[in-house]
Amino acid sequence: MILSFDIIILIFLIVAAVISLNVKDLLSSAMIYGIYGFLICLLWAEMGAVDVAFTEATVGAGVSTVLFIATILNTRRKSSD
Amino acid sequence: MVEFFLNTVKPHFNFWVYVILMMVGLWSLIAKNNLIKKMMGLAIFQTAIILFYVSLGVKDGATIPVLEHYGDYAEKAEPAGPDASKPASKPAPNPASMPAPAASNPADAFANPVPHVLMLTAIVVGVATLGVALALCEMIFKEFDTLEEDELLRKIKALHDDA
Amino acid sequence: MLEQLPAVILLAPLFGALLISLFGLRERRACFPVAFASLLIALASAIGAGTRAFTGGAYDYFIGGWEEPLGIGIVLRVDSLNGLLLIAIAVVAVLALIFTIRPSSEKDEGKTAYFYILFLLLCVGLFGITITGDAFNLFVLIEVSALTSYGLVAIGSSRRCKMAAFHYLLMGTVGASFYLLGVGYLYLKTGSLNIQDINTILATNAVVSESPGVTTAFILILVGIWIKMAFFPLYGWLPNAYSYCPSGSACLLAPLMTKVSVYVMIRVMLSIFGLEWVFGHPGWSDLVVWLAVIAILAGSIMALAQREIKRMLCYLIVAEIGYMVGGAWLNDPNLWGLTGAFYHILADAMMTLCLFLTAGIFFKYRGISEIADLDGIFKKMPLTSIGFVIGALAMIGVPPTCGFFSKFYLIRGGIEGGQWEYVAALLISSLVNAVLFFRIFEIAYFGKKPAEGHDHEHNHEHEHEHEAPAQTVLPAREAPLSALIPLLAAAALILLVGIFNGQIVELIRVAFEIPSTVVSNLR
Amino acid sequence: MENTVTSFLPVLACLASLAAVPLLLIFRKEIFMRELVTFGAGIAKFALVLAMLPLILEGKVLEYTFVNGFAGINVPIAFRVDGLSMIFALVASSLWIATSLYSVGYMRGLKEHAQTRFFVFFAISLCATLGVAFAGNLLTLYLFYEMLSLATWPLVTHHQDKEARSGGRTYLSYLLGTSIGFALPALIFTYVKSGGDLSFGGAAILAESDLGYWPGLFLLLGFAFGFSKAGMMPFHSWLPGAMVAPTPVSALLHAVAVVKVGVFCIIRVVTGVFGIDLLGRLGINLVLCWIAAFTVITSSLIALSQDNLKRRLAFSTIGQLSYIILGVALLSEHAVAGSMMHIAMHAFGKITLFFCAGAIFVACGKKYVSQLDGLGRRMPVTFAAFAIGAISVTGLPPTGGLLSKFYLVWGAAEAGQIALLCVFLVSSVLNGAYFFPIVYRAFFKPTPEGEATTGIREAPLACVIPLAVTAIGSVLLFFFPGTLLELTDLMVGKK
Amino acid sequence: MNPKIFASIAVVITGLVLLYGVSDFPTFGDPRSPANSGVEGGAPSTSLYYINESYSATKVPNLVTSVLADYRSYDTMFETVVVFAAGMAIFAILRCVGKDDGAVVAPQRKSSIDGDHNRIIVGMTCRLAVPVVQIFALYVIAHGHYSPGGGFQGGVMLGASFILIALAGNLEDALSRLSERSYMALAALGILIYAGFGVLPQVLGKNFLDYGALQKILLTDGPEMARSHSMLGVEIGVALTVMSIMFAIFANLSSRGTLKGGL
Repeated sequence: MILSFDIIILIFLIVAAVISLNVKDLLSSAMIYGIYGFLICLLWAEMGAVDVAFTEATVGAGVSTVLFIATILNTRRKSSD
Repeated sequence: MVEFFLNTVKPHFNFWVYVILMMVGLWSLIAKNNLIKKMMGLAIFQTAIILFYVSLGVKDGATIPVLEHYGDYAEKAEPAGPDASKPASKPAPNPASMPAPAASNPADAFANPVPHVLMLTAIVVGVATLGVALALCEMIFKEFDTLEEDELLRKIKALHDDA
Repeated sequence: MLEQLPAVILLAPLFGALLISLFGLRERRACFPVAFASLLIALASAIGAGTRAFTGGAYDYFIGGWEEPLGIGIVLRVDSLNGLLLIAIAVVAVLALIFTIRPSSEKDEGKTAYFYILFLLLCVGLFGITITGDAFNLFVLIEVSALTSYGLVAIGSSRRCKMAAFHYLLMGTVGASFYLLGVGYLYLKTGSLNIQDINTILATNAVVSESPGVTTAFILILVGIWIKMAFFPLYGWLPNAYSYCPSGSACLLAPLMTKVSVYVMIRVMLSIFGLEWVFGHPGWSDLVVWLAVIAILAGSIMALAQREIKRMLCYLIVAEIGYMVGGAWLNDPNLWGLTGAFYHILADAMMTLCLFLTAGIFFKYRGISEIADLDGIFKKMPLTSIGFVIGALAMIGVPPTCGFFSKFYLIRGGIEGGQWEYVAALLISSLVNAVLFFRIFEIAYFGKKPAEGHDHEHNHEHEHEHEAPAQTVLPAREAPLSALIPLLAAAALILLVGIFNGQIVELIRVAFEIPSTVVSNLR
Repeated sequence: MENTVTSFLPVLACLASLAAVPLLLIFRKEIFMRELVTFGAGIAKFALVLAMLPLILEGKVLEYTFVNGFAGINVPIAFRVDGLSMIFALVASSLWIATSLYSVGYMRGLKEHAQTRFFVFFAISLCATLGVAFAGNLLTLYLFYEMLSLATWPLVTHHQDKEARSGGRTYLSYLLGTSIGFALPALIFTYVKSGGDLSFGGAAILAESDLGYWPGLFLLLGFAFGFSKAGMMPFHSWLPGAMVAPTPVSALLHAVAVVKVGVFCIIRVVTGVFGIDLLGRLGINLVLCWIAAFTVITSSLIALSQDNLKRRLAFSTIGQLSYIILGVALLSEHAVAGSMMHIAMHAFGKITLFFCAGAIFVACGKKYVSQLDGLGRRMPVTFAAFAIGAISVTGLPPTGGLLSKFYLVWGAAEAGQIALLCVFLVSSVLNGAYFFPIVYRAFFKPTPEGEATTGIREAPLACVIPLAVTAIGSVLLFFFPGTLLELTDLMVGKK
Repeated sequence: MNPKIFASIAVVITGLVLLYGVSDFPTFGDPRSPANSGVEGGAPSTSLYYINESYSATKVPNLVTSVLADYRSYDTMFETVVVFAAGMAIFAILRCVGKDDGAVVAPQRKSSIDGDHNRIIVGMTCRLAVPVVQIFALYVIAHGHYSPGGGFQGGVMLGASFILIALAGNLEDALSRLSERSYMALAALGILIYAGFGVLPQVLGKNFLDYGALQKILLTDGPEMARSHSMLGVEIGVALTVMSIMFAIFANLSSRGTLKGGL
């Protein structure tokens, strides 16, 4: 575990989270959520939690993003906030 | 400021970040107006908890919890090695093979697997909840043709007044 | 084979659900029998496991045979507390299932199979929560029950139930996450997930038990469970969720979900942290009891303001939650408050089942949802009315129904703990209940427009002379058996739980390891 | 403690009327059979009560206990019969027979609806009344007390019209509200205070407890207002409201059963829960005394101004009930005896008056005092009985009312409460003042012209016989009070 | 109340409580922390036990897999049940059986990856990619004992392969390969396999999920290998359920429960 690497990823995490929550276009915010997922999976690989990283990469980043997108395409893309 | 960071924040940096992430998620969960945004906030909220758990299991200089070269490890750890004759259905921990926490504890070579196991469960639970919530969002959109909470409440109130 | 019973309790409904999902989609008529059989098996094994605990004391069931060191595997622990609760859950589930034989108009035909699968899985979750001895496993099972209940709420066809389910989901997930976080803090401080193990560590190691981390863990867990049980400031989701969901679901959700969460709270206070630790913090008890007082009053008053039957009952549930939380937190050395709280879990499960069944019957077979439309229902549906009256009297707390005795124990705890505000709130809310239900009785008994003054009673309703007695039994207009059997069974249970409260309370006291002073000695 | 006999009789006596319920439901079509069942039950009940009398007179106490009834709170369902409960049970069960005869006549005369329901709930409430009378501990008492409140609601609201609805609403809100709001906490407080013992046997429950002045006062008032069936002000106004009920109901329940249950409970509380000594030591009985005295005077004054006959009777009842409470609260031997007697005396007198009011209503549909001019000459029997009842309630010879009032006044003098003694005398005068004008009007005033004098005659026989019987009964009680005195002596001598 | 203000208050309070708890955490990455090695003076924590003993008891080098599928297999079973329940809930909410209201169905797009030349590139890429993905998923499942991976990851990847088909072409392509009836059956079957591995030991007189009892049936030498093999079976069960439910969720979400058209 490399602390500096750790800290950098964590900061990126917060940034990604805040952005994905504040983009008005839901589709792009879903994409940024996917980025967030991959960042966090990277973080866990780096922390030595490989299984969790694997699961996060498939479930958290992969499938949930796809589900978000499916829903957004079926409902409405714009959001008021 | 700097020494505050070095003394207080740095040793717990992950924990601070998890708190921040959690607050971001919680805030958007409550304050956001769009249901899908709320769900994103919820997802981030859950990943923050997962981050907390995984940070528990981290050991400095430890490798992933997979006993790659069990042989070498076993020689380091327990001279006898794992004897298969032991009734393993109920493996009684003989104190010799389980050294009390000491600096040279070979078990420190591996990260703590328990939080990882728990978090596998938590991740899957999270995605399951997400699926249900998104399905509900679609139905709500089908019923009321919007996902903005204020409009929804207005329409529901109108519905209630009609009834 | 008997020692396998704790596992069988969960496995029976699980296999039932799997069978339905394998065959039920094609063969809709097979759904109910499978579900019924599996729940009967669960009930039988619950009674078996419970009686073993009642007679032989608490015992463990080690999943996967991982016995020691303690906490490497997952252990199911049955003592007389959750033995009682297991039986209660099974009984309520069976009765609520019988009520759903007739597919009601509000449930889409094509969704019958899904409904039964979710129903059974919810039972699995509740059984698991009740019986497990592992803090994290508790979380997983909370999620099982939560996800199924979201589905059960949203399965209805009413337009509002989806939104209600969504809010329920948000609140429920946040609550479960807080619980998970609290368990994480505990794991961080104690390095264990097994409830007994944590308890021993906290009891023996003062350094750990004093630390802020453990306190935070307790607060997080408590808040999480309060959200799940709709305790006062966090009750917002409950009324919509329970009043807009189909009656079949309501009859299972309303009696069980909140009660089981209360049980989880009691279990956390009792078995994880230990009562000494919890009550060792001055001021906590008073704070929570005051919250409970506000909950009771607010629930009762809001119930007064409702026009729909189901919504009124929902707000009554909020008030009842206040009873139980406050009772469990009463600062009473003899733990009468805690006893009363747990006894009230069982009693309230029965009462709520009874009342929601009647509300379901009124809605399903007469299309009545407003209180005002109940005029003259006593004459139209006498048997249903009997069940309704018994449930209502139990809510008010009229002896010898179980409601009276739970109030008795709770008030005794309040008096012995010297927390008079709680006693007052309890009495006020029972008065409010009396007003509520007798308002309904009036409507149901008089009918909407009464005859004008009995001065001219020579010509007054003369034709009723021979009709009125004949109306006491009208099978033609009465609800069908599938609805009456569970209702009357629930009413009978209310009376039984009330009359045999002595034995039940002795079992509860045994679980608290307090010398039970309730044996009747005659002068 | 005194020699007790375990006997199942009280339970049987209590359940006798309950056993009639299924029969009534079966025979809901055959009116004759239905009324026969009612009579049978009443007579059986009375016989069972009588069967207990000799044992009681020997100074024994009958007890029966369902052991694991309410084992949970260390208080079983217990039945216990002593002199006091015997007085009450005798009065209630004997008057039920008369009332059922009367109500047959009344209901038939007015062609009431839903008669089966009427008789069924009548039987249930009688069961509850005897249950209160025979209750062996405070919890059982409370149980039957609530049962009575609930069972009489359908009777009060029998007519199911607006008036009945509002009357029933007041009725239940007062009775349930006070019993849940005051009596239940007082009960539980007693339970906690006495270490989980509520039974009446032997010494008083709180006799040796360390009760302070204020807690004791609050507890006493909690009970006194909690059992608001006793109609003590300010919780009295349900009684006039409940007069919308059919007259037999008012007669039995609101002149005898229900209200007397209230005072009975208070007597039980004073003697069985606190005990004379404790009350005397704390001196809190005077508070009760003065509330009761206030009620006596005020209600009598209100009664003077009432024109509706039944309402006037109702307020007179309130006053008489407070007589009884006042007598008990005086704590002196003869006062207690007098109040116990007054239960019986007032019951006979007041039920006669109510029967008469009902008979007048059946005969000519008149409800107001001002309408009664000259009726006495057409309905001599009714008004003769009315006069006797009035005399008895006022407390003049030759009626039983004299005895009880005599004892009460004696007790007041004994306790040295001259002011309260005056209260008795003044209220007697007031009683006379609001009763005798009615008799005078009926007999001596000329019938107002322009009123249909024809067609007005005595009410049907089924109405007249009971009121004659009860009137005679209240006279007989004056000449043969023996049994009654023995019973009261049992109770008083016991202390 | 304005939700933003309310949210801010709630967030601040919660954050303070959490930081209060954080304040006395052990240093990040400390091997001596109670979670990693038990409280001071107390028994060593379970994680040490797993690291030291689990290999000799289960012959599975990947600690996570052994803990997940054996020591805490009860959790894992209910985690699978959670997925199953979520699937059922979604069907109950979305799936409109029989009647499909035309307003909802998206216009049928002329784009299938089988024999449709409009989008030849996407179709071909997808046809090439899917088998690779599935093979790798099977490897992940089977190799979970020795390397990161296992039932969940593999199952999700299998499901993702079908989702890929649905995305590249349209939903019918995917449904023609994994129809509704079959994914319902597979989902139930997966949990049946899991629970079956739990119930068999009960039949043999041991406790629920006590794989060690299966050595007679699995014909292994010693209970350790029996545990190892049973874990493989359990992972397969998990994979089946997760795969079918993941795909089913996507199918229902993308077609609003009509299983027609899709995105």
